[in-house]
Amino acid sequence: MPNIDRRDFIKLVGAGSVGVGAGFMLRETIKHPTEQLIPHVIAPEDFSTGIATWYNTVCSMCAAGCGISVRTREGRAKKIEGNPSHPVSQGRLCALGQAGLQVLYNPDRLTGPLMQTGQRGSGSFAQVTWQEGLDKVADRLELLTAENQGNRIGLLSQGVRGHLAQLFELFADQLGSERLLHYDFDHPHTLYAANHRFFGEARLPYYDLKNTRYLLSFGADYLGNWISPVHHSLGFGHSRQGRSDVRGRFVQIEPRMSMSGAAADEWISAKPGTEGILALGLAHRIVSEGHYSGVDRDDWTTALSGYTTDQVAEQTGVGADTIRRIADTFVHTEPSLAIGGGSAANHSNGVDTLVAVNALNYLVANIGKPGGLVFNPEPAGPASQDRQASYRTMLELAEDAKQGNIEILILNGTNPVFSLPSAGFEEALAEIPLIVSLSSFMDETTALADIILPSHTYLESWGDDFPEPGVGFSIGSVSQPVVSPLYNTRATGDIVLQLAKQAGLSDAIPWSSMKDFIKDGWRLIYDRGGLDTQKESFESFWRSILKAGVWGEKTHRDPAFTLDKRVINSIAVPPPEFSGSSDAYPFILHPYVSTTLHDGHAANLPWMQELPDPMTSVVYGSWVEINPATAGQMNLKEGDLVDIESPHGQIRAPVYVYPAIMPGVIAMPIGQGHVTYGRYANRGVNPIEILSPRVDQRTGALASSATRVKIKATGRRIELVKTGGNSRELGREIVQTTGGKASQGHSAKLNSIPITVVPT
Amino acid sequence: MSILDRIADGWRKYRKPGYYDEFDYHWGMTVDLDRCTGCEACVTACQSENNLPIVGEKAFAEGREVKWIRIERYWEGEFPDVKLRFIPMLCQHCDSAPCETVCPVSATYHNQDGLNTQVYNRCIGTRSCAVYCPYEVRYFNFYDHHWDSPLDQQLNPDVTVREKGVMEKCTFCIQRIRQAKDVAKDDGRRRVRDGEVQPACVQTCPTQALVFGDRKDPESQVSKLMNNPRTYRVLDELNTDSSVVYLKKVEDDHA
Amino acid sequence: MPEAKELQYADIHRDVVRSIVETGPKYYITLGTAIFVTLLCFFFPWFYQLYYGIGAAGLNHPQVWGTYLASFIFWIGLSHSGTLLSCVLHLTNSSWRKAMYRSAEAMTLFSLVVAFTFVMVHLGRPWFIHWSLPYPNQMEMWPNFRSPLLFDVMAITTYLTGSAIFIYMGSIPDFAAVRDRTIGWRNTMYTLLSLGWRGTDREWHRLHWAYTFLAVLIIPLAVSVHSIVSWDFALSIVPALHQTIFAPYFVVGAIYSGTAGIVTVMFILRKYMDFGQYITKVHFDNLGKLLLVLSLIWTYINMVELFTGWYSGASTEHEALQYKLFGYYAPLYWEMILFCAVAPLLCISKRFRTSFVPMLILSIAVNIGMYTERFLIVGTSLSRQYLPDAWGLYVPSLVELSIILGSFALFSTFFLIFVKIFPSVSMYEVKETMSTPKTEPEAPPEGNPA
Amino acid sequence: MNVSIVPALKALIPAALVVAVVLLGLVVGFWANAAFYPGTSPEQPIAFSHKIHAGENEIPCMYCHTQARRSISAGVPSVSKCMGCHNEVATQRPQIRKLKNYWENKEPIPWIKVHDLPDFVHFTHKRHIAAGIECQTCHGPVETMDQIRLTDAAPMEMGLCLNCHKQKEVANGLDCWTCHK
Repeated sequence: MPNIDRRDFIKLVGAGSVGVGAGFMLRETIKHPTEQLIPHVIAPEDFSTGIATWYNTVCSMCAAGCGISVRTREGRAKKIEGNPSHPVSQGRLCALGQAGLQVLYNPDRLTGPLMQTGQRGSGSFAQVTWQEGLDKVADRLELLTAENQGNRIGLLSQGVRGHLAQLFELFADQLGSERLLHYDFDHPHTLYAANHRFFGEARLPYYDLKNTRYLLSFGADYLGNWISPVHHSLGFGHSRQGRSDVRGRFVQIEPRMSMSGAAADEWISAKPGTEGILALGLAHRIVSEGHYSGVDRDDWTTALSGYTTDQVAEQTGVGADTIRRIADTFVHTEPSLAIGGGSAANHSNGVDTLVAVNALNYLVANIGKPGGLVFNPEPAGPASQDRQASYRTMLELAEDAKQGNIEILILNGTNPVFSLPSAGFEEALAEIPLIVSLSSFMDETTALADIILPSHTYLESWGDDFPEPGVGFSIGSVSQPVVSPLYNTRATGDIVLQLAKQAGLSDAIPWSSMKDFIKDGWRLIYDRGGLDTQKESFESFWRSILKAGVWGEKTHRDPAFTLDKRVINSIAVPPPEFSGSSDAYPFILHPYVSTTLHDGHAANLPWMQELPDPMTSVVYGSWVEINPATAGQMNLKEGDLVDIESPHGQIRAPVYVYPAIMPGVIAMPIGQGHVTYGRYANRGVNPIEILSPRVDQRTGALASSATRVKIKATGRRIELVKTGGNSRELGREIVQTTGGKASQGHSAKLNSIPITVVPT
Repeated sequence: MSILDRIADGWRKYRKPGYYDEFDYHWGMTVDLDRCTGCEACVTACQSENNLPIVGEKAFAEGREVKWIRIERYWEGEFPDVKLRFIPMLCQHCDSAPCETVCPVSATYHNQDGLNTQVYNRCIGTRSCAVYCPYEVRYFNFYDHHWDSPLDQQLNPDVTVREKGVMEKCTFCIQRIRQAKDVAKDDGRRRVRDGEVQPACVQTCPTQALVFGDRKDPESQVSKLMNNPRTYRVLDELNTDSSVVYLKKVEDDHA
Repeated sequence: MPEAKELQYADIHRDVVRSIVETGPKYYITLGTAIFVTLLCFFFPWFYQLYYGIGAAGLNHPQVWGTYLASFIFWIGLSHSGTLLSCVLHLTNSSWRKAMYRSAEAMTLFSLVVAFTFVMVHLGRPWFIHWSLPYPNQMEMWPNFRSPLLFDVMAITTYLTGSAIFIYMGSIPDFAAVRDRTIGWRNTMYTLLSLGWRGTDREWHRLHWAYTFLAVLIIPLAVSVHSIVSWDFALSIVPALHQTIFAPYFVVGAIYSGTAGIVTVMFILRKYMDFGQYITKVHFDNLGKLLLVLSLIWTYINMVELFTGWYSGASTEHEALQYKLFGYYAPLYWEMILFCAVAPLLCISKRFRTSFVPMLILSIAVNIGMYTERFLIVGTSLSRQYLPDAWGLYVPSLVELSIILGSFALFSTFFLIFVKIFPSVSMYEVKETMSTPKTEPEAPPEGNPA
Repeated sequence: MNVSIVPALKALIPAALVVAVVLLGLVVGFWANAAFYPGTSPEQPIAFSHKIHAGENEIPCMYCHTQARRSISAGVPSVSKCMGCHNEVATQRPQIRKLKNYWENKEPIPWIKVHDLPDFVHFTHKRHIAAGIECQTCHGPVETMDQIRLTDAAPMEMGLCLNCHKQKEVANGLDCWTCHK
């Protein structure tokens, strides 16, 4: 040991301290962070820590009205699944329905009442209290009602059903306003009108896909977003492989292959707008071949005389052989079913097309039969489809506003600024002195409102629903809050009730909360009797509905139906009309409601933005689909930015070369192109902007597929964000099929390659 | 027995007939391609059940998305005679899985229930399992993912939120299997009943194309479907002996 | 024989000790730059990546392996030159080896260290790397002995240990020589390093025996190391990687790039450390021949790889080849062929082999080509696997490129420090090749062979 | 000429000494932190004593931790549960007044977690209680503790789980996915 002098000692002491310090800090850094354990002040009754609670309620993400079960843990919603006892969803649910959680937990939700402080559209809002906001609106309402000027109040809602719709009716009625409208971009007006024309009732029948053996779909993307996709999918699956003896066959007729087209056994592209003509061509074949033997056979022969197979083949571009084959299969396969909608119904001849489709069902006599078309009974609760505003009605509303006939406009969840083409709706809104929005989100229309009274999401509020179409019998379901409200928002119904109260309408609208209103409404259903309701009290009836989430009345309609001769005589499908000349605008624009984002209201849900489009696998963006041959001629490749110009505007989007679209047609998904709808939604372009204001002549519904466009390459390109790599199989037999090449020489048995197992 | 024999035996044991007899389950899934419509309800169900991240457009463009189940799409033919076929692709839980051999720390291995496990907290991020997997269903966490508040309130407490540098993949919803076993034990049953447990994707599939169950139970729906003449396995030539069995799409030429 | 006829034992000592003791500003500037570049281009991006996640690299799904692994193979390959070559030449008694083997072995050592850092950079959670080592723990978890990655860990640590002992053992007499010519802290250091070497016959005898023994041991080890590295790939079922040729392919590639690396390093030593008298045309000539042979073998194996891919008839293999040859990275592939298969044919000419600058250029080109080869192995095959829908494209990010650049700086840093500590030319072995001195050297004959 | 390494080693002694002292310091510092600031027995907002409740008064664990037998988490009693007794019992003690303050302000008590498992561990109280495992097996002798703390016998580490699973021959008890999620 050497002598340690003073300097060495100091060195050693220094070294020692450094070591101690470092050692101390080392353990400090690897220490487990302290967490807190926060107990309840009072233990809640409805949940236990660590145990999931399920609530049955109703999905509001589209108009199908699926029953859902929401899993909650510690008071937070975790997962949405289909309610197994609900006849529409039967325990299943689509992607959009499950993304409902992100409506609830959306970071861009409005957290409390707002008042516009700057110029409209400037986006400057100030927070106000509920009382301030409600007072301001209620005072105006009261004033107008007192002056008998109630009709100067406009109520514009998204499509709502059940007692909320009834509440709006009551409210409008008491205010003295006739301007109560529901507006949804994808509401099937033409289908209601066609059914009214053919069957005499403006209601949707139940399409029994489950039991059908042969389905002809004219443009209806029944698996994507037509009417009730989850229920249709259930039917599709069962029809395909759910029965031991038969397998349903599906034929899809549309200019651009949709999801349903891909699932179909046969995809046929008829010229856009001629689907109805094709339907009549099929009808002609059925009648002329003597497969139809009804009493009105001669009327049909006369009515269909102009639709011989060859004529129709020429008009539609579908081969005469195909027409014959399909017609024969359709009539010989029992039961068979024809449905129509989507793009086929969005032409100037929309109603006529769908009437022609109904005629096919009539001619094979599948009405009221399993696997055919079944009439629905009267809904048990309030219905509202007659309030649905067509495009023409909306134009009238806009015109009224411009005339200064509207003093107050109350908006509920609908977004016409985004989804109403060429209507000058923004200018019309500018003429309305007070705009009130009850939306939960800052959508494009809400951004123009003066006062925003944000609603609860559907997972926080009371409501009920009577699905339209029903499932062949009458059902209703109650929607209940599954979590306590996240923010300082109120249920739409409660806002309306409060407004009514403050506007002095409490005599006619005495309820204090939406829950009471709904409960009173259901008391009527209870009183109507039926089933075993007499045995139990209303309270237990109510509780059992809340528990099950659904109530049903197994009463079926009498399928008897006689067709008016005048309908047969007037049956005809005029050729479709398009905006823009075919010389200047060589392409027909086929805008379709996006499977993931719907008509755009789901664009603020990150799960839906990140869900690859089923057909193209594109995420987060807009694109325009072009036939490969056309793209080749125009020297366009995937990702090339093109300008799409119609007589009404111009947008820019990247090209996606789509193998299953007709030459001469280009397709674009609707849903993107938001500007104020939050961090996830503000991207892409909105093809609604360039649609022409052409309507279906009979209903005034927007003929959204009737716009011609031209495309111009910009010379710039972007990388399309998508998940798919190479979309061809290269003979690798990844998706194997029973038909064709792959089935030969390849055993369908498991373990076709023997595995040697060494015995030990 | 030499060490080499032992290693080889460890490699082979899952494939021996009767290996699973001494255990309670041998989970498997069938996918009926004739029912699948490519609607992707399963994709969202999985995302919501298993805390899959919202990666954002940039990460998506870079190819860093995480989808434990995805739909692959293959075009066949040219217009107008063109078809699009979908196939759901998820971890096949192979009984002789290539990924299991390569993990140096045994973060992925085969367990007694026939599941291909992925133990996140053991993973050191060599990513070799993803290279070895021919189905490319293993996803890597290239970042620490972030949920904009209050989206994080949706996260499933039964599933870990994976940190950066960790591989993840389909677990056949192990948390649900665990839960079902728990319920079975409460009821004094030895085994879970058929249909009592369904992964999120199977649960939600609107066309019921996906079926999940115990392959050991000859009465289970999945066992019955596996005897269907339409069955095949994707990339069967690689002898991965997967637990996910596909049923061929029925295609006939305009019959 | 070296060209300088008058070279004396004393000159050797003088030159070598000078290279250690006399340090000019040039050296410090170079070392400073190397350290600076290492910090800036290697450690800074790496720490950023640790913080941000592997997303800092250009990796994606399905391309989860990238340049980090390519660099890992590259550095492992480079390491092969040294110790392996040195051993082989030692056993075959090639006298021309003696001037260059010290620096070659140092290359081995440092390449392995750099390769190891790439493993760390590659890992998603490098802070848990100790889990790949077998040690008892309360989790009762052991590494997976079936994993080729674990074989790798074992092989590389063994090789690293072997190489380190080999280079150290061979340097002991030289440390002693330097010890006797230095004072102060260097003297202390070399005293310790030389382990009391006196130069007795017994010591020499044992050294030779142990040295040869190690040389014999290391050759199979070196071959196995790169075979095992190749198994990381060949044991996968990725098309274009799942090939039996991979082990020899990697070994040959490794020796090839290593040999080229030695040429580069020797040029630099010769030029900047004034070792012109020791590293001569003879060395370049011989290395040139070696390069030529290796390039031919390498070309052959490449052709075999293409052939088996084509002959398999499988769509997967064809597509993988197609992508490699004509896909996004096709220019790189053809560059590799040019640099590694065509350019080395120049070595047929003796004039070429004995010209220093052209050989330097060739050696650098070969290593660029070989890096490309590694990149193509990792960077293209994973993008074209079994399911076409999951195909992707991988483009390295700036972080990756910077780390690659930084790794060369890291290597240079190690090397620059090495040349100031180790006698970078083996003095006693060079002396063995010389004739007996005419005059008595001033220093004691500690390195005089019996 | 001296060729022995011994003098050279001697010259290194001071440096070696410094290194040794630094290393020793590291150990001491690490130990000091572990010994004096273990973090395994944090001061709680209310000095609740398990010794008094569970030990002296022999209140069963699951009287307060009611969830344990039916849920994955044992749960901490709500403030109202505490007040259920302490409306009557020992109302004047300073700690109980604190409790009363919380109750009157309708605030939860921010307890600090001591027995904590990482988020990637699935541990269910229910199953372990159903299997007849004593609470003390994992939580230590809490009935003797005035301030709750981790003990060496029950350190909340994986080894403890594994030993027990092995001893009791739990079915698939050593499978990673039994506990890791």
